[in-house]
Amino acid sequence: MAETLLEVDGIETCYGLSQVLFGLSLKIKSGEMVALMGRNGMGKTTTIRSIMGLTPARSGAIRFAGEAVRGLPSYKIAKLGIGLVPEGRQIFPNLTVRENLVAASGNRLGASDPWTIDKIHALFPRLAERTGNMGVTLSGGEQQMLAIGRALMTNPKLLILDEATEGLAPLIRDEIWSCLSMLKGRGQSVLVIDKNVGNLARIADRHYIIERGKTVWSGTSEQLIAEPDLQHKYLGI
Amino acid sequence: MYLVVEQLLNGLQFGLLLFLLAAGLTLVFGIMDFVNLAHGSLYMMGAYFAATFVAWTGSFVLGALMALGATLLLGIVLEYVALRHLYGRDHLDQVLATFGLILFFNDAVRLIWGPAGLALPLPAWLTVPVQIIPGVYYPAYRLMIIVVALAVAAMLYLVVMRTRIGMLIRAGASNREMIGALGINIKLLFTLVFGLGAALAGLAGLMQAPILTVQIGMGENILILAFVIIVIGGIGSIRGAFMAAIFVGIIDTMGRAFLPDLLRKVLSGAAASTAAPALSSMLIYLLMAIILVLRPEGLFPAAKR
Amino acid sequence: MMPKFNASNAVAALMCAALILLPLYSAVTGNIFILTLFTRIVIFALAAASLNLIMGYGGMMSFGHAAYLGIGGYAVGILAAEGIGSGFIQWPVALAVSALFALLIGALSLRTRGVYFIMITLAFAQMAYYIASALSRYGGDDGLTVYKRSDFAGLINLSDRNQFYYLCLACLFGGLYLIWRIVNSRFGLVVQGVRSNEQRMQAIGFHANRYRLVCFVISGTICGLAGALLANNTDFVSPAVMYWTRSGDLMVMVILGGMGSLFGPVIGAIVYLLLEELLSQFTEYSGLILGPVLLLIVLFARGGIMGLLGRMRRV
Amino acid sequence: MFDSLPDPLLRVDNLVRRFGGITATDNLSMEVVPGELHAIIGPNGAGKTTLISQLTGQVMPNSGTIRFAGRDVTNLPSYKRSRLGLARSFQITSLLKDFSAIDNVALAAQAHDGHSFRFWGNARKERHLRESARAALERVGLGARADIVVSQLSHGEQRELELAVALATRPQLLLLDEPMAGLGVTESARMVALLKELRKEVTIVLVEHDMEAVFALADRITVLVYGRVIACDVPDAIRKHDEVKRAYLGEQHAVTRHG
Amino acid sequence: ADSVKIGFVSTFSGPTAVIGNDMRNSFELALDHLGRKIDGKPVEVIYEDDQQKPDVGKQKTEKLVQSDKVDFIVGYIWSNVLLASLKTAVDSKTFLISANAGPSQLAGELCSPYVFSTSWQNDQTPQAVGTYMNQKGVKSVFLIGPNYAAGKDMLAGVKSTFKGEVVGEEYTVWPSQLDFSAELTKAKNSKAESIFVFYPGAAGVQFLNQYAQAGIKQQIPLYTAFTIDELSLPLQKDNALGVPGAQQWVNDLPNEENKKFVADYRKKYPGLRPTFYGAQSYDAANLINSAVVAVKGDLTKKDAMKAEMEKVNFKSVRGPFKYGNNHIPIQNFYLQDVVKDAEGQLSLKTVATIVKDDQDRFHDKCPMK
Ligand SMILES: Nc1ncnc2c1ncn2[C@@H]1O[C@H](COP(=O)(O)OP(=O)(O)OP(=O)(O)O)[C@@H](O)[C@H]1O
Ligand SMILES: Nc1ncnc2c1ncn2[C@@H]1O[C@H](COP(=O)(O)OP(=O)(O)OP(=O)(O)O)[C@@H](O)[C@H]1O
Ligand SMILES: CC(C)C[C@H](N)C(=O)O
Ligand SMILES: [Mg+2]
Ligand SMILES: [Mg+2]
Repeated sequence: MAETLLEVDGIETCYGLSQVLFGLSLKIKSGEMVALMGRNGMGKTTTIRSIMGLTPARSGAIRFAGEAVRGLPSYKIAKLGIGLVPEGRQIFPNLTVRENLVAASGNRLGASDPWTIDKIHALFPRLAERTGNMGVTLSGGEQQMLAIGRALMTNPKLLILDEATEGLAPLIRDEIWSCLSMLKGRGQSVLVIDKNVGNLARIADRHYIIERGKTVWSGTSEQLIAEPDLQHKYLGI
Repeated sequence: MYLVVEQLLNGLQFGLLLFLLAAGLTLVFGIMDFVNLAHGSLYMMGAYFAATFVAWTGSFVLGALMALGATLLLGIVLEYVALRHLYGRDHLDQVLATFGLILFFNDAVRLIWGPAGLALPLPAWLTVPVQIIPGVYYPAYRLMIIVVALAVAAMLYLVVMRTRIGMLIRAGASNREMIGALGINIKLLFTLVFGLGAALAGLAGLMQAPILTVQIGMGENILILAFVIIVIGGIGSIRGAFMAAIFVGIIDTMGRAFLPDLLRKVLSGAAASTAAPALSSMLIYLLMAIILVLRPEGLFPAAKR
Repeated sequence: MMPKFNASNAVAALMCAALILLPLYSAVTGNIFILTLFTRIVIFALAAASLNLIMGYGGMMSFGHAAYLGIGGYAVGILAAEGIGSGFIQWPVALAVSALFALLIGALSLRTRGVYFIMITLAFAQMAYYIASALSRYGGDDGLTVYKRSDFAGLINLSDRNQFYYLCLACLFGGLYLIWRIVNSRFGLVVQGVRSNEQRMQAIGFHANRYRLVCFVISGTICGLAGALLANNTDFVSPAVMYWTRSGDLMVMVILGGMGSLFGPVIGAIVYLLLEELLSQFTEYSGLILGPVLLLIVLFARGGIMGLLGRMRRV
Repeated sequence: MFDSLPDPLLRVDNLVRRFGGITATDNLSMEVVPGELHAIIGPNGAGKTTLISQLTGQVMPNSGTIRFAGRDVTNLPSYKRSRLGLARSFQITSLLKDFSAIDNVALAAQAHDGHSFRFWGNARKERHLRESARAALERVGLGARADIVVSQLSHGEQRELELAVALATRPQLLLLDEPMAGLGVTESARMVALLKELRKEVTIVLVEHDMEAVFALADRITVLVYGRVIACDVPDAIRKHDEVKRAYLGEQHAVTRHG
Repeated sequence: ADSVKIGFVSTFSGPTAVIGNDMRNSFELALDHLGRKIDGKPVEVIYEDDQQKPDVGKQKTEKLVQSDKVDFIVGYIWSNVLLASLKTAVDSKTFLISANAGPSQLAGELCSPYVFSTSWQNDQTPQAVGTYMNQKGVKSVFLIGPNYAAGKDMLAGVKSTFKGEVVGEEYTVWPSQLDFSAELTKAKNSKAESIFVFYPGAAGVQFLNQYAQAGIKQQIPLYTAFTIDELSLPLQKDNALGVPGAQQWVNDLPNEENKKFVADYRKKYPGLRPTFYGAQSYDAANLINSAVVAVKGDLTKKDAMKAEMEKVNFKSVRGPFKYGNNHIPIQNFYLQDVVKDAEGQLSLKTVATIVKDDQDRFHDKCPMK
């Protein structure tokens, strides 16, 4: 089996005085695609913010690519090879589409076939049409495309997508899913949050379900599909 | 006719001097979005450093270079010790903190250099008037200010608008968290940019020192003009700041040159003498008010560049 | 609302009590100057409180608030110089002119937002400053001495230190009460909502600028009152009260004390002006202390002194 | 569904809006009749949000007219349209972040109530404002979170609050810009149920990329591509529309039927 | 009282703090010379900084009168600061001795029994310059000065005596305007035969710098009042060479008091040289001394002190002078020039006496007789 790329072990995270994560753990192996599921407000985004060091975890351990990263500033964590498509897109409004991509570009880990602006444009032709526009003027879906493109431009070892298909048209959404399958095919590790359980079950290898800041279930896609009451209990389906 | 040409040139030169000061502020305030009232103090420090180093070394150029290095360093230290904690904060917190720095620097300078102010003498080759068109002489040093300001404008525009560093600075100003999540050490970058801004303030201070002397509080009134320029031009727009600086310089100078005579035609002598300097100083603010009423985001709003 | 008991309310209550008892202290100790000093502080506290109304609650960062100090002051000064000494004329005129000026510059300035608003209000205040400097009949740059304080037909004697102090204090408390009612009223909530998210407020049916403008005018009028008091206190008005550094001082008082808290500006005014006065007593280099103190307050006390006190409740 | 369409509640004629070189709304005309739930779908960047913004007045059209309830509202500012009964939710959440959830909604109720130039009484103690705000929160499932400050609500909860705010103005026409976006599966289902209930009371225009929801809810669907209407019909017809399949739906949604 | 309390209001911060410092230095020196006692009583001096702002000066005056209850208030560099502070001092019947500022109002309608000057009335010095320009046969002049009380007095002063044509008159914003290029360009193009300026403190340095750099120095000669002094000279350097000014006191005036003053000043404050500001402050201390001694320390005898001061019963470093009805000195004015002295430093030198026993032109307007 491939080596572990990311390991989160019993982290606890708070916003000010309110604790959100209560000893959450998860693991991603190299080349694996893992989904994080749970209802609104259960702590999915917080988990990701803790991994990235944006909202540092108060206790527990986080290892990425063999290094302990809890407590490191977020840029150092990102430099180790994590690319983030954050919730709410967070593109740079005062940069053009092209500048958003260029600012992010980098191939720190020496990927053999790195992403380029042209490849992003091929993936999202809409962005090519808007290349000189300011980020702030893009439509919601265009911003989402840009956020994905920007994360890819860092050529990460681990790609994290937090609701990356929110607000995308069905066709594009399908394209993103097939793009993710394609990336997975190339050995890209992915951590994904999405509400589309059907698609996740189809392409992700393993799943974690979060409930009130703890992982309450984990297993493979087959196991997930095999236990419909699980979905009912935790995801409300 | 010569009078008008010469006054225009005075205005241009004054405007470009303002631009020099505004240039560093554009970086720190326009682009990094940090309201730094202490920019005027750095300007003052630049002048004091230059006067001190020029006196030590006996060379204008060498002393000026050392002063640039010193303000760069001072800016970096200031940022590292205090100001970096204020980036994400409300503008008004920044106002209060840097206002405190003004008070501090003014008294620190008085303690170190005394209240008298210093002189920064020019080398002989810069003190002669130059004939620019037949019959019109212009002080060589003022011409040099024009040249330096143009060079700074070009450099700044290229770095900020055309390089990846510039993009990162702009991106970091709008969303620090995200730029960190992309693997960029924004703290370090901002420290360096702040230092550069400080060095530019120092440059402005030392450039104007031979004309206006070196004294405590020299940065305060002119700082407001620098803010005026940046706002008229559109915050974050270097091109805007440049145009606005020239505009303000010329309006101000022309007002001082011609308004008194105009006023004397309508008012009594004494009333006109009192009113003229006040009203001509008012022109800049009138200009700013008019521009902002008509274009609430300045002449070149950064988003629509 | 019954105010909860916590550190900041306790300090506010103590402060009010101290302000009320101050003349007693002054009489007992024979220290007249402390009364003079606090008269000034109370007047500036009123001005700062008015600025807090638009800045702390309305999100309108006016960098030209000192203009109203000048306008209120010149209304008194000019009328006095022209032989109209009655406060029943001077003061209403001061308030009316301040309100009008606020209406005019508010209407123009509110087209802009953020730093642009800061700068356009600065521009108008500077224009007022230079216009006052241009009035050679009223002293121009050198200012205008007010030889007689406003005359209220024997009702109250402004030249009596104690009476004048209490008048100023009454104005301050009245102003604070008014502001307190306003910020909790329907109008006040709309103004604060507009500060928070203008687009949303427009979309649910509020004409944002109309509320902003009314708030701006109320604030300017209160500050105009402070200006009338100030002219009587110093027996002198000059353009300098309108200069941007004065507006900056007012801002500093508000931020120092705590923006958006009712008593914040009062504490800010007291601390700032007292520090200035005390430090200059024992060192010539007061900036070396005052400057870093301001910096430290910003770094370690978010929300100014009131913010700091507010957090003490938890510990 | 409607044999003879009643007089439209909203009528848009030849609307055009350009941004620099882009024509975001391209000579667009459409109608919304009272009581219907009218969905607008289309690829990203087709101009749906821009259209909503023109209807509610955040964006002014270059040309064309908008009539609402028999009145030309093309040049009215947004706050006036809101008072006429047009309410919207925002695709990118737009709330009063430093206010509690209930204050957000109560302010909307206050706007509908008129009389906001009251300077004296304590508005947070006005019972009818508080009560109608609480009711709107309960409706979207945020009853228990009423006193939480918005910035501390999760993304999904904020999306629900968006709707509550729009509801509290008691609109005649509710324009919803992607209300499901950011909602979890449970919450989406709850939202669909809520919209099913709401459509009995108020006319709704729904912009949404969640096709399950759209096909479950819509009476009619308008499809925008590059700012133009390429189709406007009942859901079944849209599902089969070739051009719509090609430009927007893809195959998956065209073939599978959802209830 | 068992001590003599003196309040001293001057500028101790900002660019003109040098002037305040010089005044304080000289005042302290005078106290040293008096043995730090007046009529056997210890002297307490409270220095207050007016920041060169009228409102602050007024506030500080108020503090001195109300809180410190001083017996005398001394100082005031700036006419506008003095004018703002005057009412407070006069209302409280505290003696005010202006050691510099001499606004025309003070000499005229606002004169007061409680106010004395140890300097001059603003117009007098420039009047002397105007007279000197007449002597030199200058035909026309361009006037430049700051737009405040003293600036207006100064330019009016030259105009009242100068017989040639005034081809232009420019006022600049005070004290913020530092760049005079527009005014210099106008002066140059006006074809005036001479330029007169009044720019005290650092502004004087800036003006001379810019005047030299613009190359006008070679074309149009400059006349000044209060623009070149021992404080600005080290910064003006050669730019000041050959630029004349007038003064009622110059460091080389050959009387014994002055020699002692200058020598002891240089001893007590190494590296510094006294200025007219200091000389006037030194005189102020001695004026106070004379009054207190005359009433044998009974500071309540205000009338007697006033009467004593009117007699000028002390030896001024400028040489003997008298008071006019308005308590402004009637005194000589000298032409001063910049020269290299024995130590190789630039210094000021008395060249000639321009006017003798000059009385200001506003004394008729003063109701005191
Ligand atoms: N900045 C914040 N301050 C305080 N509490 C917060 C903050 N952000 C989130 N929370 C709270 O933390 C909890 C978890 O939020 P989180 O954003 O991680 O949820 P999520 O699972 O990503 O939900 P969603 O699907 O709605 O995005 C929520 O209850 C939310 O209210
Ligand atoms: N202020 C603006 N300046 C320039 N272009 C703009 C502006 N606003 C929108 N656009 C452009 O207009 C087009 C339509 O945008 P709009 O937001 O209406 O799309 P949308 O249909 O809502 O898309 P989505 O489904 O992705 O939200 C987009 O291409 C966008 O880039
Ligand atoms: C420095 C001075 C000579 C000033 C002048 N006497 C004044 O009143 O301001
Ligand atoms: Mg989330
Ligand atoms: Mg949209």
